[in-house]
Amino acid sequence: MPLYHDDDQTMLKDSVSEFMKNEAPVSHLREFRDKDCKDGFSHGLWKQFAEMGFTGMLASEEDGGLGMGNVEAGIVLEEVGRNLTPSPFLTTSVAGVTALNEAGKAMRDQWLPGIIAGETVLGLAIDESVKFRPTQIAMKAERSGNGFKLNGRKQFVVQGGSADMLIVAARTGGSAGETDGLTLFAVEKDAAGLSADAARLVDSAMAAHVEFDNVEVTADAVIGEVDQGWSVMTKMLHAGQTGAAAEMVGVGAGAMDMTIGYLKERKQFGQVIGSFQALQHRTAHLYSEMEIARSAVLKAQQLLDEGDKGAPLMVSVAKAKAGRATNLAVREGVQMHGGIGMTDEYDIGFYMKRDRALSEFFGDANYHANLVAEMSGY
Amino acid sequence: MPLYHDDDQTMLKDSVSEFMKNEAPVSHLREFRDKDCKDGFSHGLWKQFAEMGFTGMLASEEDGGLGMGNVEAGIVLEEVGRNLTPSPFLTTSVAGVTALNEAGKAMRDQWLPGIIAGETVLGLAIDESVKFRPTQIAMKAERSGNGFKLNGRKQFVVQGGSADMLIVAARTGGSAGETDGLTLFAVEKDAAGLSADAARLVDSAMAAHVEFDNVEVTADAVIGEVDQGWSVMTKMLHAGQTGAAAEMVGVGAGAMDMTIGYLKERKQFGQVIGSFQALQHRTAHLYSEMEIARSAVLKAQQLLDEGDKGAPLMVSVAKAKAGRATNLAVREGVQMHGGIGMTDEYDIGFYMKRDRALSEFFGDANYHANLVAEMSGY
Amino acid sequence: MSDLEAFRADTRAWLEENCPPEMREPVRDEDDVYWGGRNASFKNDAQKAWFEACVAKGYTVAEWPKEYGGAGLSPAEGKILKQEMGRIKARPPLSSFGIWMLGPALLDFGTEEQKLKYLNEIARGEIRWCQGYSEPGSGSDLVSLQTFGEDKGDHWVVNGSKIWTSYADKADWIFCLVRTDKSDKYRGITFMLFDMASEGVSTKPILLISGSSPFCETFFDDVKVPKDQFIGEINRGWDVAKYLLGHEREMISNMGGGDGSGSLGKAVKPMLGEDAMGRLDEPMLRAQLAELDVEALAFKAMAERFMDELKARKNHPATPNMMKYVGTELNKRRHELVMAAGGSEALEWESEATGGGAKPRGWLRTKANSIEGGTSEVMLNVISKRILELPDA
Amino acid sequence: MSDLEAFRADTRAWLEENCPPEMREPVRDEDDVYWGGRNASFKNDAQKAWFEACVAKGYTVAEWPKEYGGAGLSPAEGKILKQEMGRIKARPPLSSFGIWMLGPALLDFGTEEQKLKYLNEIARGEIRWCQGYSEPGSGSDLVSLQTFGEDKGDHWVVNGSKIWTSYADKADWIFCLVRTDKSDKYRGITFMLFDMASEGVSTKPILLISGSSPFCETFFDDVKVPKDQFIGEINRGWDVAKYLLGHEREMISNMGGGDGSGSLGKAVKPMLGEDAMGRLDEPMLRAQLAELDVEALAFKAMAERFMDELKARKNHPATPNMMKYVGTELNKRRHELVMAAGGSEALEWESEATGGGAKPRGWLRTKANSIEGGTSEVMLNVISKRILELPDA
Repeated sequence: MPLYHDDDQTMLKDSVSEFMKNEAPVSHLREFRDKDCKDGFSHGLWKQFAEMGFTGMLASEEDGGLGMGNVEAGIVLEEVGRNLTPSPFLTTSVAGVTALNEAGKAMRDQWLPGIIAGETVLGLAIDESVKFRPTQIAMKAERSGNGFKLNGRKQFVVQGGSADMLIVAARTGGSAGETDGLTLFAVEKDAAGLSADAARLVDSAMAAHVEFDNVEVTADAVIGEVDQGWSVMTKMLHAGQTGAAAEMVGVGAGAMDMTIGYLKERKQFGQVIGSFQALQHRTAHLYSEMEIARSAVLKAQQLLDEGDKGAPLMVSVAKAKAGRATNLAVREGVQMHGGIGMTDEYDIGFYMKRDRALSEFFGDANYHANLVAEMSGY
Repeated sequence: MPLYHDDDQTMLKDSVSEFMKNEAPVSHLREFRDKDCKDGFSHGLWKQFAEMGFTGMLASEEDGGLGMGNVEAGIVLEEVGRNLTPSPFLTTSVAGVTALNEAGKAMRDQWLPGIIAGETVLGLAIDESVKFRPTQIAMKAERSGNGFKLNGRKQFVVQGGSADMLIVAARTGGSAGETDGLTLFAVEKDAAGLSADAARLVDSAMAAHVEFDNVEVTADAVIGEVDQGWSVMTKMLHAGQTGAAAEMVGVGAGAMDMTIGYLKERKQFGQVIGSFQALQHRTAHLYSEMEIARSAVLKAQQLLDEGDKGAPLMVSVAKAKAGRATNLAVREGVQMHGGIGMTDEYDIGFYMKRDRALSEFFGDANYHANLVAEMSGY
Repeated sequence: MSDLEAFRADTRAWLEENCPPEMREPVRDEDDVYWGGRNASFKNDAQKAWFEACVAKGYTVAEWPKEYGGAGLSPAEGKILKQEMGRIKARPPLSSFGIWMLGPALLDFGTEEQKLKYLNEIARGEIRWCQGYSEPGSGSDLVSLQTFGEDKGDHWVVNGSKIWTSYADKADWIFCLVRTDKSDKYRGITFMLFDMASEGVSTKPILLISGSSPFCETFFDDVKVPKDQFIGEINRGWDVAKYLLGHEREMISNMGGGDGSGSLGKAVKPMLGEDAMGRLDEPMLRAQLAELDVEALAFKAMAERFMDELKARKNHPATPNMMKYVGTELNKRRHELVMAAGGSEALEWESEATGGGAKPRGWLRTKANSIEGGTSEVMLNVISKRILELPDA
Repeated sequence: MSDLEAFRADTRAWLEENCPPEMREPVRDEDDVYWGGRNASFKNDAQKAWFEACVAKGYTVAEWPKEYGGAGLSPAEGKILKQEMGRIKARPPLSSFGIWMLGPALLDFGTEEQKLKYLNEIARGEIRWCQGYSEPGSGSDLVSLQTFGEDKGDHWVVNGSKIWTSYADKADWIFCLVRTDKSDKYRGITFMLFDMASEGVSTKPILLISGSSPFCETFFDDVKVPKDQFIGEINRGWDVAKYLLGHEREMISNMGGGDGSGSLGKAVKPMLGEDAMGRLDEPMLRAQLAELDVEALAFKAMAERFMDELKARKNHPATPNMMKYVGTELNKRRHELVMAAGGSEALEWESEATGGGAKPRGWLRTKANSIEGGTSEVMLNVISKRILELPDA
């Protein structure tokens, strides 16, 4: 498969791009931020995502979805990133659906229709400390009657306050540091003993600290196999990581384009500042970095879709490289805008904020670079 | 003490600068390189160093030296660096004399007069692997009669082939990784069982692999206390590290000045290339980096001379920062010179080569940055 | 005992007696800083006592001459006072743009009459000043400013607007660059002083990406300024401004890593944990923190050298530009790592647990460091032209 | 079975039969590379057999038309041949600037007569070519070249000198930019071809900081060049040169990290050891190696995308400039880390144990990557102007 978008994908990209530009540009984010909306996204827009067919892209046709892959999801995410669109697409339709695709038919029937219809939102309850360390999960799920009793705390559960269901990673065996003994559960948000405390993030998204106080779930709530949650979780995380990387590429490209536009307009010392060679070289370097990141992300998407055994390495490369490149894009963006870039009134700061949040999501560039070293054997 | 050279030091700097420029400029290095000289330095020049009073700067006045400190030695080393002067000054008169200052009177009387007279050269036999890891020394010195028997291999013994005496770090107790149990020995180069195999380095200096095959030394050969060599060695290494950092600052400043000179001369596209803003900003950044490095090195020298307990941290900061900054200076130097900078005929490449060798000497920037983290407790 | 040693002993005793324990605590919020001015009030008695003791001793502006409200200390004595205050962590008794910015300009360019009036007011914290340099659109090209003062004989009528005027909404007076001759870009600017209570002056706070800020936009609508309220010469205000910019950069140049804020790696280790080797349990981050510590400690040495050389007048006059460039870039880098170490918790923008998002707001605020007071790009231009003497294009 | 599948099967069988086992070993030194030319000799029978088999099949220049000595393969077939040769690690049968540089220019700009003659000679390895572009003093500003061809009716008389002419001392012919009109910088250059055995041509090898090199200085002292030995049009040689520079950058752009050289961290671990956690026992270096791997693998993806887009003609025409910039900078970075990992042993310049200083020489050689074929600075200029469309000053 050539490493570029084929004709269908290019058409999809055009229509997604048009949609986001019209329905959910940066002004949409600003509006929701200024409204102090407690969900952090628009349910109306989420419905529109459904009408466009985005919500169920990754669900199988058998389950009512489109049976598409990570390349297609990445196309949506890049535009989401470019427009800083707030939505539960990454958590629900990319990571969440990827996990549910590994679940039994009953669970799929329970959750996928609502997701596909743009009515259901999922949250991912993975992190237990300030950094992403999935193998270190310690939260307990003890056998209790026919099911399990969950106790513990999760944090950085994006959209955790508005989610209808949380995918919760907990330990049914083993101990922190091991991959065996982890189990994934689908926990409904109104389960007794579950409480979520939502906090606004720097990018205006909402993320919750979630407390599990003897939350009882039946054996049917298990996604995949008991103690073997690592395998489902890995699939879910790879989709989420690649998706976050794609969104970051959109964020970086959006910030870069806005900055290049500014460089062509803004005058100082009687010259358009884009004519200053020092800024030209830095911008050209930034462009190169973004192109490398974009290539790595597309490669990771393709390898994941092909089920290639090299995919995990490339997923980490993509998340790490997108992290480094987009961080550069937003830093250069604010700096090259000068004073105006520091004002809330101007949009470039939003890009810096979204980049910051995405960089932490599913492991930051440091986490993934370290994984690359580990996977490479050193 | 203010953090700049006082009047005496400024006078010293002027006279050293004049001396190096006249007696040992870069053409001197080239001449020795082209001669394929097996010592890697000029014994005649070493005599001149003695006449100038450099060789015994750090020896006490009681021992016939000048009783100066690391600041003064650094002044000589910066000019050595700037002129790429090949000499045994750093190993012999800085690190070596610092170690000998901790020795008993008999040993000082044995070695210092020759050093001060510019007749004696020392080598430091520390490294046992390709990287500097002094705590990992494993070479054995076993008790044997009244003295010790040394067995093992050392490498990167700069001027080890021409040295009259080697300062050898070996283990009389403890095991690799421990600082207790190390002992420093003064071993004469014609000791039975000692063989040195000299190799030319990238910067045209000579360094030896040294083999110790049952080399017998008496108890009088111990510098400091048996098993407590770490404390003498630490002093020696700190002087060597700070000295190497000072020399690197000279190398970096020399490369930078040569490059700035070239930028003001070379024309491309009808303009002096120094007028291109992209190069101006890179050069201004480089200048800033060199000034930071210079400040760190001076601070380390002063703290060492004051016996301040903060000295070790600053020594590592100085070696690390000088390493990073000078590496930048030589890379920018070659790149900004363009094709001509790649030719052996032009001097800028010599700066890159010397920087490379100095960066490895007494621990590279990575080694010292890691030490900074360790000393800071993380 | 040398004179300086005696001075140190005296100072130590005086501080012991006059600096209340509450004034030796770190500054926690804006309320802990005393800015003076017409509408100022003290947070508590300790703040008031400390301020008044310092005013009486001349220690709000210790190195200024006594006749202008200072204590007339020599640079060496001034350094000792600073060291001794640092030792007991004494808070500055008075924070003031009058002290930091206007004062130095007055000392150099003011008439004796101006010095006696304004410097004493500043020293006693009676008048709070703000600075009116930048304008919307002027940016790095400061001399392109458009605010115009029309000559009306005994007064000017000033129209225009300024931006980035810190605390303009709280200041009593402004020192302000105003164009008084449109025919000459550099030699057509006057350095004016006027009362912010004048008719026609209004201010509007600026919201930053980090949240609310002391910065304002300030508007002048037919503001009358008497013709004797300027410093230096009419149409030669750029000389004063340039001098002050250099001075400002000297001040700013000490921030960022050289502020004794200590090892970030050490600070975050308890939160992030350690690995089996006792190292911070984030190997990549640890490496970045180690490099940061190297940079920060090296920069601190340069800041010390810079201050020492400054006192001995050994600096190249453009050195503050380099210090400003390096210091602000380093501070941005530090805060990027604060965020990386803080992880998801450092993303929280308003939560109580995070002090209302202190980390992300602090991080975003640092992004202005390399813009305000001269961008990094302008600093690099200055270094390359004035220090390295690279030619113009 | 599709046509392409059939072609793959045939190719595999043909290679199995015709590529001797010795030709499937990695290239160890210069002798293992066959460059062809008048004075060429084969290192061994296997090299000769493999070369001759390829010539007969048209596989020295597989995608060139059959009438010019190629096999007339489609791009898809060409890719399969490359993949299959890669699979068995077959060496290229012929290395040649004729194939890489002159050939593409001839295919685009040559007359039918020129193509038939020169391309066939190249395909059969009969004539070894070198390139005469740069001059001492011209540097990045290539069009400032001074070598002059004086029009003498039926021939030019060429005087001047070229630099960085790789293997000029071994080449049979040169393709060379010569000024034929001094009044027009761009439209006064002719792309000439001539025999290096002509009277008045001399060469001198250039010693690099990395040691001896294939580069030469080449001098022309009244060299007669017949008036029919040029490509394109007289005085329009810059068009051909520009086309070739783009082509050259395409080739160069694939180097550096994307060459399948694998993880450096993994390679150096056995030498440097591991810590208690099984990590490379140099924590700072490990972090740098991890970043390098990220960069190298990401670059490899970009190189793949670039080649795929190139085949589908989807690239911006200036993309090779970006590839060249990124690839060469990455390669320099890789070799800095090779040196850091190699430690003191990697400093040895001549010792046998270090392969005669292979590491330091290789490291120093990479420093030219970002200079030769267009400096990184020129690449950044091109990206900013042609791709990002930033304005001229």
